[in-house]
Amino acid sequence: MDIAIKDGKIVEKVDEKKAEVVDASRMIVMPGGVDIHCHIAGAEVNSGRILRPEDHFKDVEAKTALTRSGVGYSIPSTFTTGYRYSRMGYTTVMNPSMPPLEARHTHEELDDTPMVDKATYPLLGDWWFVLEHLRDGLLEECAAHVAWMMSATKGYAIKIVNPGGLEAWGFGRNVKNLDDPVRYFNITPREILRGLCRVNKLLNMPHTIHVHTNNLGQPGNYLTTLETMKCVEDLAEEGHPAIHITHCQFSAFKGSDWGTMSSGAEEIAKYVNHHSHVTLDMGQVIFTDTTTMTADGPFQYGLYQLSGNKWVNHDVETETSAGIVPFRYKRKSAVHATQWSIALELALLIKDPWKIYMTTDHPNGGPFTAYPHIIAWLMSGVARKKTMSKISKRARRKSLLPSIARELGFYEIAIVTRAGQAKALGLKQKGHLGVGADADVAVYDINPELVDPSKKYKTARRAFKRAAYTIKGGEIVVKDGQIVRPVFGKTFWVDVKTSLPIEVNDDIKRKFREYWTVEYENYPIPDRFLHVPAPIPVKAEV
Amino acid sequence: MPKLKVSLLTGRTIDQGKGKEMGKLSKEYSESVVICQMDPNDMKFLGIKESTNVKVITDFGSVVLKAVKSARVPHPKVAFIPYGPWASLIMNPRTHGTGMPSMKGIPAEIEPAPNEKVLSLHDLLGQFRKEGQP
Amino acid sequence: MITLYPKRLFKVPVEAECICPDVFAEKSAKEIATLQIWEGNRKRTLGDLFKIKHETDSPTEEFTIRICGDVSKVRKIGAKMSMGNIIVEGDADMHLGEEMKGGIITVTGNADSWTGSMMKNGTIEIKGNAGDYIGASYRGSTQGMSGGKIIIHGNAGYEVGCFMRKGLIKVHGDIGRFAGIHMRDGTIFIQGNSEGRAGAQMINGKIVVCGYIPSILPTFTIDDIRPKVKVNEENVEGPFYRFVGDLADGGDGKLFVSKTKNPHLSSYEEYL
Amino acid sequence: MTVVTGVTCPVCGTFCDDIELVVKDNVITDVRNACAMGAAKFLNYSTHRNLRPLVRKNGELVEASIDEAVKRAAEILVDATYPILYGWSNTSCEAIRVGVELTEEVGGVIDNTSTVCHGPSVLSIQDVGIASCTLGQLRHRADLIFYWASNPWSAHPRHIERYTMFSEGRFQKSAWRGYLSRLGGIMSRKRLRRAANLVLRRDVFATPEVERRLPYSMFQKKRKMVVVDVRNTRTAEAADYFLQVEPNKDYELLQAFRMLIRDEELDVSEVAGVPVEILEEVADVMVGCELGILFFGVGLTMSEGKLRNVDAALNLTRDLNSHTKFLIMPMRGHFNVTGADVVFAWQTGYPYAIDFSHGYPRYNPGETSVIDILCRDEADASLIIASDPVAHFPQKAAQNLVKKPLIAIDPEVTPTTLMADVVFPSAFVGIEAHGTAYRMDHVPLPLKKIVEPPKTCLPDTEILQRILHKVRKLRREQN
Repeated sequence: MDIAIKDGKIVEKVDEKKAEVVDASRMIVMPGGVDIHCHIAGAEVNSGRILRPEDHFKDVEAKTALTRSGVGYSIPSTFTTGYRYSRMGYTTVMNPSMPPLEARHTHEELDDTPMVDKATYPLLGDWWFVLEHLRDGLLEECAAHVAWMMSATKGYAIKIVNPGGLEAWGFGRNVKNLDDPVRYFNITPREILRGLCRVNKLLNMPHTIHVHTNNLGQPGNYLTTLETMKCVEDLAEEGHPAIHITHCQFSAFKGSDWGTMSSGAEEIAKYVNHHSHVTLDMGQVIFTDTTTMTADGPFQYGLYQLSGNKWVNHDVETETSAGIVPFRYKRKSAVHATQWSIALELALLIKDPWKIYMTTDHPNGGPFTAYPHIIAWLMSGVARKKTMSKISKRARRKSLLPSIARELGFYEIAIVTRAGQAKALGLKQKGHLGVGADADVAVYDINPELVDPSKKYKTARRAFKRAAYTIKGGEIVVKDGQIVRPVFGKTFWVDVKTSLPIEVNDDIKRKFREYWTVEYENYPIPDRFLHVPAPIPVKAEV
Repeated sequence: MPKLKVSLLTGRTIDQGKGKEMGKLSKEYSESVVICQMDPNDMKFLGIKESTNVKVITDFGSVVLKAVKSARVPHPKVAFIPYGPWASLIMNPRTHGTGMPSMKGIPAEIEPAPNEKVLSLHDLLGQFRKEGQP
Repeated sequence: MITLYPKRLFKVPVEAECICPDVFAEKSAKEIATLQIWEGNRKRTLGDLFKIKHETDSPTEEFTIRICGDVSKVRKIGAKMSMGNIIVEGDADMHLGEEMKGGIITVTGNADSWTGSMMKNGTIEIKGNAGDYIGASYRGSTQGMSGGKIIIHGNAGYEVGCFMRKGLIKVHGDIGRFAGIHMRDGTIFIQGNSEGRAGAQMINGKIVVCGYIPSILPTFTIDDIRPKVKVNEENVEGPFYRFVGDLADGGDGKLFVSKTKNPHLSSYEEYL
Repeated sequence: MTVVTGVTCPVCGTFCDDIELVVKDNVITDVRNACAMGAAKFLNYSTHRNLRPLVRKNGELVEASIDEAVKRAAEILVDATYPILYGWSNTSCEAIRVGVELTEEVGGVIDNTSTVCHGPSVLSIQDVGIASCTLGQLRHRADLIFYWASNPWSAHPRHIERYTMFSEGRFQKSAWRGYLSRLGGIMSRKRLRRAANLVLRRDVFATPEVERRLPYSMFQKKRKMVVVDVRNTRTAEAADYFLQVEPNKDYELLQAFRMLIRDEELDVSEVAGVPVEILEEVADVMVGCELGILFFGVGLTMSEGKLRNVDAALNLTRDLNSHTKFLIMPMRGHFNVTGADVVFAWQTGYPYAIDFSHGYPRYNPGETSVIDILCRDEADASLIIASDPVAHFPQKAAQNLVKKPLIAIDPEVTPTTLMADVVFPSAFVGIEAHGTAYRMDHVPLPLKKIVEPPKTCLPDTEILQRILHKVRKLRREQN
């Protein structure tokens, strides 16, 4: 089968005499990879870079005639991030955590991240405007403000992290469960989740709310996760997801403390298998030295206390918080090995690959460059067994993995690494190779008719590590794992048209001055600030 | 001649900040940075009055400045010079592997120099050129 | 034995990680001359900058590299070496013997900062003075020197043994401030004076100061007076005040300070 | 006449964004809301400036065309084997982005003024981490404010009013009134003292005894401010309590606080000139606050101990978080020094002192930092942008800098431009050119273009792009 490309799009056919021909026979052709959740840009990521010279100095990329220099490892510099994604055949990546006040920073970095299309999600779950409007039952006002925020920050989806917990962290506290009211605001995490889920629907956002649950990283939190999914069950329309639980592995711990910690993957998978309103991503853990970073300030503080490693905290006025702690996942640690197992259990126990996507929550579970390893684990029981034999005995005993025979095929891999992600994101022109799609194509040098990835998982791993070709917007940008043409990607943002946009009067300006330390007019980012802006117009129901 | 051992601080002042924004060649700027703020009792010890020239000497050089009474007393045996080309002449360039020279708390000696002149910016820069260049 | 003679005086930093017995071994003088090094931002070969003389070794002798001439701008000599000898007749620049795993480096002159940083084993001996951050870790890392010996016959600078984990640093002369900062374990033995703040934020390990120290950090507590102290196999005669710290970091490091050279510390005795 | 509102002030790290400018015929005629430094900048910025590029010929700087200057600059950089490109903290992030690319292209060392202000803070953050926040968080929540070795009254004049003591927050009220009444007390005490001096004819100014108890206001449940410094500064006068530390003893004092917070006892009766009783009381106040913040200035980074002073301060605030919420923030000097660190870091992984001589970023302050390189006389050319190292570097470093070919990009005439071999007069960013800059708490804000620059003064971004373009051309020709 031939794929015809013209002007950056996939078309019916082209004039074969004039066209450049890429011979992909005996290879696998997939749409360009899509990553729904990877921290690659912005204040948090960059603080991580500054914090960790020791992370970079042994993984460097020298300047070439075509490419800029940079460093890895767990928090690569921006250019290196773009090149490394592209070399693996990825063409679209989503930066999931942006403090709205520092949105300009995120976009400056995304502009310096070449090779891929990208977008970023503003953190809105603890924004005072949201808390106050939802408390007062002003759903439509809340929606109008969220719409304004999408445009002001050039954002793509509503990100919620430990709802209520981040405001509480302003005074060093946290919330315990979905019904624990947030001090001074008289609102519960449940109300925030339900409120923003409704707002998301009112605004017709392409993606669902993107949720990092309460109690993340704590034993027993799988119950919170089940609660979180349940709490928006009634808000879902048949067949349409209403919530995305991100890096679910970190929210699927059973047990009452670290000694008894075990996997809650079975219960979560069971729930997801019986409901259609949830999508998830894995948050796979890799045994390596990495850098954890989330907006979940209290969680990161806990991780610092646990590890004794260096700790960065960054609270953002009226909006959110953030924390960073370097972390090493060790094979021989029962907890870490269980975490490794949980993510794979989730991916294999959830039957429908359209519901769970492959991520490491880069760099939280490990750097994105480990994706080929995860693919190998998903496709091959032998690969899993091999790693299993090296992990903590206790974790091995408790792991469900040996009882799971399922091995994903190439088709399913294509879903969990691009098609499913694009669909969940509402990116209609991504994740498939149909006519009209963006001409983002990845070609991997592996012959599915000859190679059984279940046995030859190393061959598969190698193939996914270095794309034979990456085609971005119709141009060959990678050949044999080497960048041959540096390109800029687009930055998507959702341009929500509300019937009654917020009126910017003196009142609003005064409120701004009260809440933030910047002037109203300096807050929104103009469209021209982005290198290649790609607004997605959406008509809201308010 | 009396000599006083002090701990030397350099730093910003609001006048230096203002002067800098008016231009490095402005009178306001040079007037704001050719001073050495001292404790009045230390000045008494040296037998000098407001605006008497003093010579400040460290291991790394010496400079003539105008002594002025500090408004932020008491700070016996501590002298303060605003950042600028004059203060730079006597700073400690050693970084001890940190990239940062020492600019505060440098041991120094102050002596009255009523007959010596404060270098003009022009003359000060002229000294730099001497080494190796026309 | 290979002898290197610098062909000229270097002005910009030269980085010559390849000057290392592991790299030279089994190579002819001609091959050695083609090894790549950096002079500032220019790629050069070892032969561009050094005259290389090959002398046949006596079979009993360990592989030896001798450097004659001014290499005070040549960095990373002997980095990562695991065997053999390097003899620098003159001064050496920064990162001498960085991440060294074995062998012996001898410098007849001075060595600059980061000598023996992150080293794991082997011996570095400096006849002259050494710079700052001797036996330290890389920026941001807590992995300082984790074995081996550094012997400095002259003085050493600041933050010697920063994040040190194991091994011995011996300074015959004086030492700058913050010796043993963030030290996790190992021994720093100072025969001369200390400029102060020795043992700051140390968690464990041993620092011995035979000379004068202006003061002890308030976050150390006096523990004992000892007639002598053992440094590796050597017994050092005291008496010494023994302090424990750094308590601000919950540390249990031992700081030995000569009693006779520090009469101003006698007020601590009342706390015993 | 037009009034431009919401202007950001391109002077200090406080980076106020509420300035209003009155503009008439391309001239700023009035400034509202700015401090003395900001007003001085907006009203006088163009008094001492070069209008044309200059190139040194036979020892004299003579006017040249922009193309000629670009060519000369590119030649200097292409010939150099170890050039340094320094400054950056007074220009826009857009210009800095080009600057990093240029440095990479010429295989040089790029460094910004952090190296001589909060560079040591960065080094200790890399050892310890930092618990920090944006400034509004403190306006709303902080009830205990430390200014340690920093004097905002002089260096960041509107910091206290906008973000801390005298700002009105959601959970914390402004302490302005309390200050006014206290100020009355201070003034009358001063008057009394002066009268006593006259009457008694002796100096009542003698060093007062250190009080053994904190003032009552320190124990009240309200906003309070503590200043720790070697001198009694203007800021110290406004504080509820001033703790005077002996010069070069901050490290001991900070570590002693850490010990007290761990409930350990000290074997000494005073630390850094402060009685232990006082330390214990201050430690109690720290532990008992709702949200504390420690702002620290270059008084810590430039005095004896440097990075380790900051190390101790970072550790102190980190330790305090097991009792309450306690945060810390460096008081950054230039309006975009934070931005310079930020841009360097996202492009290279490191915030300052980055060596590209091997084709990829390497970082080791003390080795790759500009003061060290200059003191060891290793650089063979330099490009200085928006900074004045000839005036502010220690003599030895400045001398070695001017010995070698020197390119200066600056809107103003400074000692550095006077000594340079090629001078590009640029447009004032934030007045004559737009861009982005980062406030000391990492909040990015736009720099605005208010008036047109003189035609011969290009924005920094454009000058750098032209040099980069020319460098690439020359290098292609060479190969």
